[in-house]
Amino acid sequence: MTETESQEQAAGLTQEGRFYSADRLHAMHDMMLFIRRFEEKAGQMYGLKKIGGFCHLCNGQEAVCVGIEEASDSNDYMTTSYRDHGHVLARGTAATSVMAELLGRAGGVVGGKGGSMHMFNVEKNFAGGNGIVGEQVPIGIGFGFASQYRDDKRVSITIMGDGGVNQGAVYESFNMAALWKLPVVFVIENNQYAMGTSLSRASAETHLYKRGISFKVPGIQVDGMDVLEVERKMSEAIEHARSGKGPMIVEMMTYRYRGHSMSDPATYRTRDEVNEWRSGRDPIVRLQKQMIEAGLASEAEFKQKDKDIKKDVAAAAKAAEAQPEPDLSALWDDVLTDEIPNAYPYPRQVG
Amino acid sequence: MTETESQEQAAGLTQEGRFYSADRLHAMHDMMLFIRRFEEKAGQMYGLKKIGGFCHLCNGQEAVCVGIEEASDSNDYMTTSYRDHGHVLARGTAATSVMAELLGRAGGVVGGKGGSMHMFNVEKNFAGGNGIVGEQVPIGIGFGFASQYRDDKRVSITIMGDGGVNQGAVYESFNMAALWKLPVVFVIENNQYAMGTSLSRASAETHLYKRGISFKVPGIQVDGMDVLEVERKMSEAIEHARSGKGPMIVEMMTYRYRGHSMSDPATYRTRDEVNEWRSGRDPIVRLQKQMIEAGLASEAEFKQKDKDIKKDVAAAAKAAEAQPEPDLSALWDDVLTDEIPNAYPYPRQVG
Amino acid sequence: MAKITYREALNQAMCNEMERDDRVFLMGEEVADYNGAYKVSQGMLDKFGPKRVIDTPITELGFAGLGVGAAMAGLRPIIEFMTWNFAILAADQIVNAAAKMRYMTGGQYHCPMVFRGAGGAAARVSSQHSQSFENWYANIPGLKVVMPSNPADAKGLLTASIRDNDTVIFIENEINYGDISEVPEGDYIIPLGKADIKRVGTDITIVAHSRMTGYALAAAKELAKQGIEAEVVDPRTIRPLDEATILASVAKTNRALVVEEGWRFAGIGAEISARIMEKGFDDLDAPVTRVTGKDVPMPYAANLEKHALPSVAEIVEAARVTCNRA
Amino acid sequence: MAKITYREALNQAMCNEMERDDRVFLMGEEVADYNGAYKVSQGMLDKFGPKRVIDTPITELGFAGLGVGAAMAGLRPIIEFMTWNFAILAADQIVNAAAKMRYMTGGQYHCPMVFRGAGGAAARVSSQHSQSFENWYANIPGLKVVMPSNPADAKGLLTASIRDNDTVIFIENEINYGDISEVPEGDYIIPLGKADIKRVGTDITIVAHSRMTGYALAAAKELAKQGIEAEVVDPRTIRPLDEATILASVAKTNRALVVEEGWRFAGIGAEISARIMEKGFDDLDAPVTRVTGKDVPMPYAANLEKHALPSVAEIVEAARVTCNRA
Ligand SMILES: Cc1ncc(C[n+]2csc(CCOP(=O)(O)OP(=O)(O)O)c2C)c(N)n1
Ligand SMILES: Cc1ncc(C[n+]2csc(CCOP(=O)(O)OP(=O)(O)O)c2C)c(N)n1
Ligand SMILES: [Mg+2]
Ligand SMILES: [Mg+2]
Repeated sequence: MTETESQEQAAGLTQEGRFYSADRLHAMHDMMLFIRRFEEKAGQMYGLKKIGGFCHLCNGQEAVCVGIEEASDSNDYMTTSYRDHGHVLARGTAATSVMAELLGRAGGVVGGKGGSMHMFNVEKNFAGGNGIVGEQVPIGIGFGFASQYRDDKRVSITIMGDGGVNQGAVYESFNMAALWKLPVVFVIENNQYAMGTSLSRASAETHLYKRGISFKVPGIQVDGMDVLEVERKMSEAIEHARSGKGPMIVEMMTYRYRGHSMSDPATYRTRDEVNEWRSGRDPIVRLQKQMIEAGLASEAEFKQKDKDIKKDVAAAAKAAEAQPEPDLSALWDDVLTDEIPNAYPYPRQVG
Repeated sequence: MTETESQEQAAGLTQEGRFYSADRLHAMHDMMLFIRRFEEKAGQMYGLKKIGGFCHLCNGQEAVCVGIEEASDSNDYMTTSYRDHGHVLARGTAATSVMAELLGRAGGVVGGKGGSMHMFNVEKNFAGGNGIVGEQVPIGIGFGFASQYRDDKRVSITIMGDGGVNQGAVYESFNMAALWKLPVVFVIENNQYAMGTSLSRASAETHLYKRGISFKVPGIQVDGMDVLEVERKMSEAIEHARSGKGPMIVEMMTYRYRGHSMSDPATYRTRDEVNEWRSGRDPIVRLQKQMIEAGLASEAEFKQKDKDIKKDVAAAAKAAEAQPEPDLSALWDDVLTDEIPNAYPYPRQVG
Repeated sequence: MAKITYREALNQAMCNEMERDDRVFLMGEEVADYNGAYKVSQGMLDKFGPKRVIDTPITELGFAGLGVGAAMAGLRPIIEFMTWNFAILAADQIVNAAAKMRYMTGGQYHCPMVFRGAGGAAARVSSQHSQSFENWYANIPGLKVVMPSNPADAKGLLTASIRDNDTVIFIENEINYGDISEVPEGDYIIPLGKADIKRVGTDITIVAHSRMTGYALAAAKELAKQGIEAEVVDPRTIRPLDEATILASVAKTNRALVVEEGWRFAGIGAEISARIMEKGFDDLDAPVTRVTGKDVPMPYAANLEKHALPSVAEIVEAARVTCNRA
Repeated sequence: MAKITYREALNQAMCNEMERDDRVFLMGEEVADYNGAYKVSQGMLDKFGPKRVIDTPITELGFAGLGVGAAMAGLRPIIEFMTWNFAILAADQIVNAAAKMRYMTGGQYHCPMVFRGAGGAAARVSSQHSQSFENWYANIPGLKVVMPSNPADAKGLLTASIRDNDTVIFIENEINYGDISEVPEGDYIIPLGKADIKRVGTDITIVAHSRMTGYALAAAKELAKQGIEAEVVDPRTIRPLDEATILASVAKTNRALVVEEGWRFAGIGAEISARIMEKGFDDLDAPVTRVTGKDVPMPYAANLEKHALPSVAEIVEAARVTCNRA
């Protein structure tokens, strides 16, 4: 999103020299809160066994999702891991289709074929949703390569976790991206755990923004619980990449409030640690405070908003649930693009 | 090799505070020269079509092979790529068995099954000879892991090329080695080309000793054309690893005089560049000069030695050629260790 | 005999072998602190300490290769892949290093180690997490491939695999982890390379491994009601394949059906069918048929997933066709 | 028609398609400056410049994934693996990303790209460099697998593969690179999924692909001298397999032999044998036989290597046995 507002007249707040209009702040806030409530709803639906398989929630990490989206252009490519609900929503995907995907319904964002881990939205340039840890990183530089090939100035935002960052493919990608100055911003969502493994038990260098030094990829560390800082720093990184200076790493310090997936009780973290992040650094509470202090909103307004959003989420869930499962014939669709007549050797009926 | 010589009495020379006895210098020289002549012989045999497939010579890199061997203990593990003739010889393998391997003979160091790329010698703790670029690096940290597991203070010397260093597995290995302080010395033979690709066309960071920074693996750069410097710096690195301080990277600046393999005319390098290394920095000539200057040998002596070595190499080649090919039944040997009676479904005859 | 789960049976095998042989260690993602992503290594960190039960970074190629090197140095690694889907990243170390090490070194080095983890489809985990790769590994000389279908086999086969001096690809099944049945206590070994007749029958041979063995047994029950007595053969070891047991069964029943969860093209069923063709052709009263996973990536939606997998009904139907009773 | 090499035929196909469609680019190790490790891309850097003919670092997983992303973004990558032995490092991107992308995204993204390079055994390059992986990739829904056996097929099939909107695994053969024969000039397309009868015969069907097609033709010549007329079918596209052509041939000859250079267990021969079992059983006068690479890693020694590979004599012998003439 570029700033089109006229700074002089509009209400808003300025941070580190950057002006955010009230409208924009509200939009960021609302999207974060929407993601929060959406994930809670997904958790509930999982508890009710309406969602199956693996389901990775991003509560706590909303500022990362929203800040990146705010900083990027809608033409920019984005690719991430299986922890993708927040990103696909922030990119502007209808909540109903995301929830329908979680429920395995025909109207799901990928027709019910992918589920929680495989959200994609080509119209929003969101190449989501990759289940093999690290897999999206070479793919991400591929989008950057395409942009450079066509010289169309699109940046590829390539997101990975603090566990994923150890995969060898990441360094192959850092090297190629730096060597060819590909327009890629590598985002590391450092929520400090990869499943039950804390950062320091898996990484010799725990300052993940330094993981590019050996490949001449510059890196910065960002408070991923501050949506405005995320927006600013991502804007800088994207500008760096877009201007032809090559890739950059942005390490987002963040935290997931829930376990790794729905089956994980997360006993490897202390209650104190979780509380410190949840109550002390929550990105939504933080932005609300800032907005109230700046006189841009009131507590009551936020309460009302929360009610509205909860209602919206509930409505989306209801609409999703009302959808049918995919038609059984969909089993055979989209395996190939160019089918070869009569080449299919097995009867394609189901059952 | 540890220094058992008494420094006071013996003839020798001192460099950077380290004393090298005349005997030791002669041994290093002779081994380098032996490798040089061996490789030349291998080149000839290839020309005569007595050696088949890929054959990667290491002429020019002899100081790396010999200096590493001098610095290491015979119990230390060593693993490297397909460019392995020099290393397996330096480790003390009989030249006849190495040449027999190149010729695909029964008495080859791996019975004729591996050829040029797959030299192994378990008695010398040489785990050779790996053909997939980068493959030996995780294997190398596995040897280091075993040493740490048994606490037997053996160091794993894990050698790779300037092209191999880009493989993702290398960084997975750096990270684990640093995280667990495994006793590993990563040696990068930087001969500045990976096949026809020069370093700067493949690597964003061309100072390869810095490739561990992002993983907290310290690195040093060494003149790989100076066998004494290689010996000293490798000794330091091995001591570092052996003492429990974890892994270290040693980048050896070196050069291969020949093409990548026998089929490579190496037109991607200028004649000037090759000459600069061959005439200006040759490791054998350099050591000879130093020894002559120190009064430890004469030009005539070296000439005689060269004749002797050439004879030895010719004799080894002759002995190797005299060997039979492996027995055809060997085709079926050593696929498995624990064969399961009657489980083999196909007739095992050949032809 | 105590009734325990498939998961506990695997755990017992590993614990027994680690007590017996201090060269054995377990390494993988979440195997230690977390007690295993699927709790197969429950309690092992407490029992054996962090030197022998080791959590790794998420670097499959790296730690598989570490295991190869450690095996070459004389240890006996058990390398856990959280699932075999992720092991594809490590295929180079398995296929190019471990499988070939003995041959390529003329017998000097070998890799006595077990690569293990969950294979096949779990429930609703979609395309990247629901795959069967046993045919890939079974194609490779130098590897043994083992797939237990029940708790007792899990214990006996894993024990044998850890003691084996070759590289064993040990593929478990996530859906089976909670299955409970009787498992011999103490040392219990099932030699590799021996199929097991899980049900005796006379009319058709159904060959099925891993989770599909249970499906085949359920189908056999249904078929019996319809007057068809199926013999269910579980190969247990995929490579080397105990073809003698399969062929003997087919010689008796004259009909065969192979069931596998994986994809059909060049799968295990193809191999077994081809073997029966080659060595049991004259015994056959009807062509060998295959029931396999549908030839699509695994979809997430419950109804699609169900239809992508082989079903008991499909096995029954295929058996009836093979018996000319459809 | 001009006589050109298999290598030149591939080069022509790539050059034509790159002229035709500026979304097509070639990337891989040594493809540009060095003109290809096996000179398949000779002259292409000069012709198309460094933007479209790109040398990579030795990072197969990374640049395969880069290709996947570029294809998703609308380009049409040709990713060269110096050999398919090294592609094993990239298998995750091929199998988990490219093959599944269309399905997993509900049709939103797809990967129109070609992964190509030399497969099978070259000469004397030992175990890690002499492998056939076509059965691995043919197992995977979402992939097409193409293997030309002569220069004209090389050109026609590579052209079709580049134009195809799916991910094509295009496996060449190093030994064949120097083969010379007539190749149509200009645009020349052989549709994927069509087998080719390379020799007409009446007594036995020999199915053989890639380098083995030549072996089968040589064997057929020898067999003819012995009064056996073999029909040689080259599938050309391994997946999807043109089973109709194979079955029609078997319906005529009533006997079949499958030849492949790769290992036997769950190989292409197993699949073809199983298909003939399923759909041509009643046509068979004898069981389908297989001649395959021996079940060992490839040894280096000349005599061992020779015996590890299928030979014309073995094909002749197996055909005679299958025809009850041994
Ligand atoms: C290659 C691979 N190995 C293992 C897994 C299983 N797995 C799924 S998520 C995960 C942890 C990843 O942690 P991190 O990268 O920090 O991301 P986060 O879940 O914290 O967002 C693991 C080990 C996988 N999906 N892929
Ligand atoms: C994974 C893999 N990719 C490609 C190759 C082909 N190849 C063999 S050697 C080589 C170059 C390696 O260069 P470098 O690491 O610098 O070692 P050097 O040959 O200079 O000793 C390549 C690309 C291979 N063997 N393995
Ligand atoms: Mg994390
Ligand atoms: Mg090099």
